[in-house]
This record gives sequence, structure tokens and C-alpha cells, in this order.
Amino acid sequence: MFIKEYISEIAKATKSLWTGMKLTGHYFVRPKTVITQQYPDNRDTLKMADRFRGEVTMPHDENNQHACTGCTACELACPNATIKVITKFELTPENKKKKALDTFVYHLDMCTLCGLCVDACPSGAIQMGQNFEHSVYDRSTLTKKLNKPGSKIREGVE
Amino acid sequence: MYSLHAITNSVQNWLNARLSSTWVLIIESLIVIVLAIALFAALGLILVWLERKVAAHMQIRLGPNRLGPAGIFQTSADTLKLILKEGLTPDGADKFLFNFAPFVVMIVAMLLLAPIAFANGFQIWNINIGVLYISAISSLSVIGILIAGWASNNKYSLLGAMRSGAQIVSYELSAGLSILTIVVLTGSLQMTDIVQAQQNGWWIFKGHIPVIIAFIIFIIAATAETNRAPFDLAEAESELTAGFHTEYSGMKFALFFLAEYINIFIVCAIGATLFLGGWMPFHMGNWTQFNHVMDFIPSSIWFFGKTFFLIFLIMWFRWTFPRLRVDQLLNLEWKYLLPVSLFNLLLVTLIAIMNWHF
Amino acid sequence: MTNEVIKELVSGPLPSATFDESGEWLTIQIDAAQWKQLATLLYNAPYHFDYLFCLTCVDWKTHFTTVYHLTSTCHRQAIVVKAKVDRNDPQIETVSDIWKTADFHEREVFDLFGVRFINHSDLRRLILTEDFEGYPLRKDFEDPVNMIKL
Amino acid sequence: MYTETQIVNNSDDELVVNVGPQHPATHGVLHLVITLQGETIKKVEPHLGYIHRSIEKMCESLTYRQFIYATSRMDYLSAHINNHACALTVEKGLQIEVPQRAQYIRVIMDELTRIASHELWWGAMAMDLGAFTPFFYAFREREMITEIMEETCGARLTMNYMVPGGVMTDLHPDFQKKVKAFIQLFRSKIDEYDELVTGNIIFQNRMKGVGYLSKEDAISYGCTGAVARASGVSCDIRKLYPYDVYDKVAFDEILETEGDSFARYMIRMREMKESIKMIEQLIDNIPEGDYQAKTKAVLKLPKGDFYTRVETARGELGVYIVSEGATTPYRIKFRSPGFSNLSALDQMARGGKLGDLMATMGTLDLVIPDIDR
Repeated sequence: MFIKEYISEIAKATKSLWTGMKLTGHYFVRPKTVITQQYPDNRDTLKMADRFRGEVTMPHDENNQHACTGCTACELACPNATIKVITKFELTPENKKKKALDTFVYHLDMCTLCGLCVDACPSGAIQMGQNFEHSVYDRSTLTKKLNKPGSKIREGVE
Repeated sequence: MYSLHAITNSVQNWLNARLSSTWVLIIESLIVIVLAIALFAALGLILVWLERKVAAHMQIRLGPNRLGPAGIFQTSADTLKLILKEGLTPDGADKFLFNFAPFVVMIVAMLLLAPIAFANGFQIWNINIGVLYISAISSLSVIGILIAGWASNNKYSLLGAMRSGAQIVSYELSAGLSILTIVVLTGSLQMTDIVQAQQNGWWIFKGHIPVIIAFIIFIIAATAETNRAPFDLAEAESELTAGFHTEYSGMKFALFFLAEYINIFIVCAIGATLFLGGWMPFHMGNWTQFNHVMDFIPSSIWFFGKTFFLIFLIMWFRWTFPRLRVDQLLNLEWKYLLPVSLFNLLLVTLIAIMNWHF
Repeated sequence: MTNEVIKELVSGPLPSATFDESGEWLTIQIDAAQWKQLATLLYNAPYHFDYLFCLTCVDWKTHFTTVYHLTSTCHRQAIVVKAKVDRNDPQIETVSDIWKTADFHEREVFDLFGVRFINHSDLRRLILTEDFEGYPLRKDFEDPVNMIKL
Repeated sequence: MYTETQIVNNSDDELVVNVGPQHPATHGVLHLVITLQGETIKKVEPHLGYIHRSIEKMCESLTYRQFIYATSRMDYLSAHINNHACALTVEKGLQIEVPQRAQYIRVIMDELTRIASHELWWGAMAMDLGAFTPFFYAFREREMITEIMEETCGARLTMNYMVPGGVMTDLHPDFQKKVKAFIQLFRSKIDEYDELVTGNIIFQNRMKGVGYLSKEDAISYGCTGAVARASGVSCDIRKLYPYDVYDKVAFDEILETEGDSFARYMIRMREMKESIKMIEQLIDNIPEGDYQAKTKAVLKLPKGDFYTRVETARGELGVYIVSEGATTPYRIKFRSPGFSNLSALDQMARGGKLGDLMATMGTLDLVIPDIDR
């Protein structure tokens, strides 16, 4: 009986090993199952999800206008002081003083891409961009000014 | 049958006609050394590339694919990198032994190349105790590993080396016993005789089930002797980081790496010679037509084809199985492989005596 | 086992303990000196609070409270014990011999708050380095290099 | 730390080996000082803190909306569940009623995260045992989950999708379709896992009877999750103290009684199937409605302390907030599951071989940032 057990043990072990080998062999002979994405080569076809959080951007329309009122809600919402909103006072046509955006400083190197600033923005002025290739040679280039030079706030955004 | 005798003989005759016999010997030795080193380099590059490709496709990846077609130059680039790297020697290491160990392992691997018949009439040294020579020399590589582990002055290395010692000493037994089955059947220790004995069929087909069992045991023991997963306890990446070669870098590491692959090639070549007929083509009984077609395929292709088949098998093991634990490793040898192979040897002896084999 | 029963059973041996039922679980507030006695009491039958699932400390600037969240795997009842620890000489009896999980948690509290656990077998810093000065989770901890004051 | 003299003066042929902080089997920067006698382990002593960022101290200066994102960095493999726990605590304090739709979304996301985490654990654990291939098979399926996450939440690992009162954005229109496709694929692939690893004789020998933890010890060491359930301790928070819609889903608490590494392994393998079952029940029944309750712009928790327990992929995560009525927590404590589970490692590994330590550590499913915080 001992011999029988001994042999059946060996047979069972061999079978379990063979099942595993069958699986790896199965994939070995089927090159179509390969899932590798050849990243820098597939850049043209690579499409990130719409909601992917790659960086904070401020969209400008064709008249070089944005929607930021300079309310600093994003600055307050940011957990790591990534955003610094510098405001100035502009004169409206009615000769009233009005707070407006001067510079929107964005430190990409400190950003954790949590999306809280976009969530907090009351006028939808900032968005999450899909760009994820952020590597640079000089760290100082990661401090960005989001509003384009000469841009103005869009009409009707309060 | 196509033979390489013509080439080797013509080289010898050409040299004999022009030089004294001493110079002939020296020049022939030089040719052999150059060929052996070239074979080493080529094998190293091809096997590493092959392993990476096999692994990649089993793991649903592509593997190296940037340098050259299908990445075949990747290993050359890696070798270049290893040559350019600084060869560090740790402060507390035994400097002489530390630098000596990779060469021991390498020299052993080179010595093992001598009696292997690569093709019909193409063999470095047709020694009449070929099989004995191989089993004697192959157990020397453990000394290199022990030296490396001890001299590194690293606890991981030491543990790895000790494991390797226990492992190789015990697996040598079942490897030797399974080799003996073929020696018993052939009645000769000479490699050429063993190959010639398989002219009418390979031993694995002629020798009934006992030889198949011996073949399986040989493959397991060979995997263990070359420290390959699932028996890679000497380097056990997740336990001992890199085991006995933790402290090695640059070219010294490359020598260990190369020796590992050369050892795989050699054990697989021995397996192919003993069980699968070496360079002998595949013959089927009295199908003369078929046998004739088979004879047209050069004997070297037969040899390398069989060897690479076995190498693929060993790679297949590596990329499928988890690693054994050190006590289970010894259990497997002493409780399963050794009794089975002893009993098996008895059966084979019976077959040989009664002439039951085909 | 209801809160009433626990209150009754605890206030017997520890008359100075106060109870607070405003939170999710019954909270027992005691002094540091009484903790070991209460812990042994709670661990044994009939309460059998065998599972210490959270051990932490709060710095109230005037004093510390070590907070123990206990539950019983048989009664599925949870209670909170808050022990008041003197801030100038923070020490409290260890419970790592009762609940083994307290071993690591007490070392963590010692590391970050500086509360010394008496009779703890291996009270060393767990997370920070041995030569670290100060106890970072205290409210008066200052680190001019790594901390930005808002 | 050991000084050189201590090592030299060790009696009984003991060998003190540092495993980590950089070691292939510690999955991060865990430092174990192990005392060996030959290959047998005499003692394991963890040294923590290599990735300590003092998240608890950081959170004391972050508002109740902001601190949630930081918790994704603790147990990054179950980031969703960490965020969920924090959101639940804030909701408990403010007594916000979360809309049904948000509750459903949260639970589905939690379970997807759990599967993704267990997939990674499975691959990494097989790697600890020396099998490299399972890692890639596990990542193939995990990739589908991360893609689903990326599409709906905007990130693959640190989602930051939960906000107090619900979830940040509504589900992506393709969400249900993709999750169903994933479930179908996963069901066909999970058998491969069994073929490749579970049934393998070498694997079973490495796992069975290794790293034994008794039921009493599991309770005493405060173990939770698969580690405790493998020893027969019923501790699934989802079952015992259901939160969100866990009380509406039918699922079993997976229990094993052997207490060894193989039991822990089986718990997690079975949990993956259980999670699939839960998602199947929920995915077609997500009610319409708001995905976020209306909350004030500035959240202030009332005075008092609040404790929430949730079941992450590794065990019980407790979030303890002490509030003084301000906009930031006065004191916050994360009771992380890995911390308690790690403390039982010494007990489990003693007397085993060096290889057993790796098997045990693999089945503990340690995530180092979760331990160090």
C-alpha cells in the first residue's frame, strides 16, 4: 500500500506540474496574446481617457480669453500650495475697480493631480489636461504661467 | 552519411605536410581554443537572448525588440555594458579568492566541452572515459561557487554557497545514476560509442519505460545542477537577493552569468547525446526511404536541434514553476529521485542482461 | 452586554471613572494610574474584550489622553477607554502583555508622542531613527526645515 | 540596529541577517533584522519608518476636503477604500445623507479596487516564491481595472474620487459596459490562476503548514483581513458593521481555519470571486439620481471624536478623527491593517526556514507606506 501511495503521489505531482506547463506553453505558441504596448512608437494612436488628470490647464478661446476671475478658490482648495493666483485691479468701462487675474502660477512639480482645484473652480476656468509626458531637464520649467500673455477674461463671466 | 571528418582530416594533412608534429599539435590546439572561445561567446549571446524571448512570450510580453531584428543584438549591448562596468571588490572580501572564483567556474565549464561530439567526427577529445570525465569535472563547479560565496564576506553569499553545496552534492547522485543506465545499455563510457549505439534508434525509444524515467530524472537533476529555477536556491532572488554572486559586478558577474548558460548547454548536450542520440539522425526501423531523407540533414543540426530542445524544456520549467524550499529540495532528491533511480538502474541492468531492448 | 451593565461593573472597582455615551460607543474616562487594573478587568470574563483594535494618543496641550478602542470578538461590543496622562512626565502602564498588538502600537505612541509605557519589554523608537530629537505629533513640535507653517 | 560587536559576540552560531530596506521580497522599504541558525529563523525584528511621511501630522493642517487625497498615498493599492473611509468619517461627523447612487458607485469601486489589489498581491506573492510568470498574468487583468478607473476617476492608482457627501464626478457612460466585460473576462481567467499556481505541487508544499497563526494569537495581535480570517476569526467589517450598501448585497464572509499561508492564500483567491459576485449584483441596479449630496463649501466637524472602520484589501482600516470644531482635524489617527499584521510576523516566522519567511510575508500582503504612514 505504501508503494501505491508513493506512486500515486508522484503521478499527482507530475500532473499538477504539467498543467502549469501546459498553460505557459499555451501562451508561448500564441504570439497574438502578447499585451505589450510599445509606448513611444504608439504615441500617435495612444489616446488618454477624457477625464485623465495629467496637468492643470487653463483653456483659452480664439479671442485669447479665459474664464478665470481671480477668486483664488483653487488656491485655497489646493492641499500642497501648488497654485498661486496673483490678482490685479482693472478699471471697468464704468470706471469701477474690479479684481482680475494677473498671473496664474502653477507649480507642476508640487502638484499631486488630485483635481480638487478643478472641482472648486466656480467658473470652470481651469481643467485637467491629458498630457502626461512631463519630464524635463530643468526643474524650474515646471513652474508654469497658465494664462497666456495679453489674455483677458471672457465677457459675462463673473 | 555526411561527415566532418573530411574537413578535420584535410586540415591535419595540410599541417602535417608543412610542419613538424610538435608544431602541428600546437597549432591544432590553438585552433581548438579559438573555436571553443568563439563557441562560448556565441552560445552565451544566443542563449541569453533565447531565454529572454522564451520568458517574454510565456509571460505574454514581447521581450527585447529594439536592438536589431527581434532584439538579437540586445545581449551584445548588455555584454558591452558589463565589460565597461567597474569590477568592484568589496572591502572585507578575500581579494584573491574573490577574483579567482569566476575563473574556476568558467574553466570548469570549458573543460566540460572537451568530450562532447558536436557532429559526426567533430569532437575535441575522443576520450574513452568520456562519461566518467563529465561527471567528475561537472561536480567541480560547486567549488567555484563555494569560493565565491565564502570570499564575498556577505551573509547572503555564504548562505547561497552553502545551499549550492548541499544541492549539487546530492543531485550529482541521481544524475550519475541516470547516466549509468545508458552506460549499462551501451557497455561503453566513450561518447562516440554511445552515439554509434543509437544508430538504429535513440535510447529513449529503444530502452522502454526505464530509460524514459532515467531521462526525466536526468533532466530534473540537470536543472538542479545548473542552479536553474525551480532549483535556483543558490541565488534565490527573493530570499538571498542574488545568492553567491551578490557582490559581483561587471565582467566578473558576466563570467558567472556566461558559465551558467554554458553549463546549461553542456548538460543538455550530454542529455541529447545519451538519450536522444547526439548527432545521430532520426531513424525509423526499416523505412529506408525515410531514413535516407533524415541522413541528408547535417549531423551538427541534429545535435544542436536536440540540445536546444532540451534547453527550451529547462527554460520552460524556469518560467512556470515556483522555487522549492531548501529542505524540500533535499527531500525530493533523497526520498524520491534517488530510490527511483536506483530501482530504475536495476531494471535497466536487467534489460541489458536479458537483451530486451530493441 | 449593554452599556449599563458595563458601567455598573466598571464603577464597582473604579468609582472615579466617568462615562460618556454621546459618541458611537461607550467611553470610559480614567486616570493613567487606574488603566492597568481596568485593562485586566476588561480583558477577563465576563466582558472579554479580547481585541484591541486601535491604540493612540491625543495631545491636548495641557495633558495627553491615550485612547484605547476595544472590542469583544464574542459579544461584538466596542468600548473606548481614555486615560489621562500627565504631560510633563508622561507615563502609563503597558498592556502589551494583555494584548500583543499593543507592543507595536505603544512603541509607535512612544515614538511620536513620548509617552513612556512602564514595563514595556522593548520600548524603543519604532518609526523614527534612534537619534531623532523631539516627538513630532506633539502640538508644540517645531521643525523649521521640514515643516511649513501656514 | 545591531553593532558589529553584537554580531560577532553572538553565541550558538547565530547569524544576524538584514533583509531590506532594499530587498526583492520586501516589496518596498521594509527592514527586517532576522536571526538565523543555519537556515532556521530564530527571530524576526521589523524596523519601520523608511517611508514615514507623518501623514497624520500633515492631515492636521489640511481641511476636511483636502486630507482625503493624502490617504491615497497610504495603502496605495486600495486607495479608493482609504478615501472611502475618510469620506465616511467626515459624513458621520456632519451627518450627511449620501445619495443612493453615490453609495452604489462607492461600493462597486471598492470591490474593483479590492480585486485589483488582490491581483497584484497574487502576482507579487508568486514572485516571492520564485515564479515570475504569474505576475504578468495578474497584471493583464489588473490593467482592465485600472483602465476603468482611469476613465471614470481620472487616475489609475491614486484616484481621489471620493469626496465628503458622495463621489467627485458621475460615472463614465461606458462604465457599466466595461465592468461587465471585465467580469466576463475575469471569470474565464481565474481558472488559469489555479492551474498555474494554486494546484502546483511545489507551491502547495511551500505554503501548507507554513507561517501558522493560531486564532488566539490572531486576535491578540490585532490581525485583520485575510490574515485573521485564515485563522478562523470572523472580522469582515463589511459583514459585521455594514457601511453604505453592503447590507443590501448578498455575499459570504470567507473563513478558513488552518491558519497557515495556504489558508491566507485561499482566502484572497476566494475573496476575488466573492467581489465579482457583489459587483454583478450591483452593476445593473445603480439607481438614478445625484452622485453627490449638497454640502457646504467649508466643512466644520462638530466637537467630538469619530471613528470609522472599513474593510480594505488588507484588513480593517480605522480612521479616528478628534475634532475641536475647526475646519481642520485636531488629531487624526489611521489604524492601518498592515501595521498590526506585521507585528504578528515574528510569531509566524519563528522556527521556519528562510524560504518560509518569504512565503509568510507574501501572504501577509504588506504595503509598506500603509505600515509607516
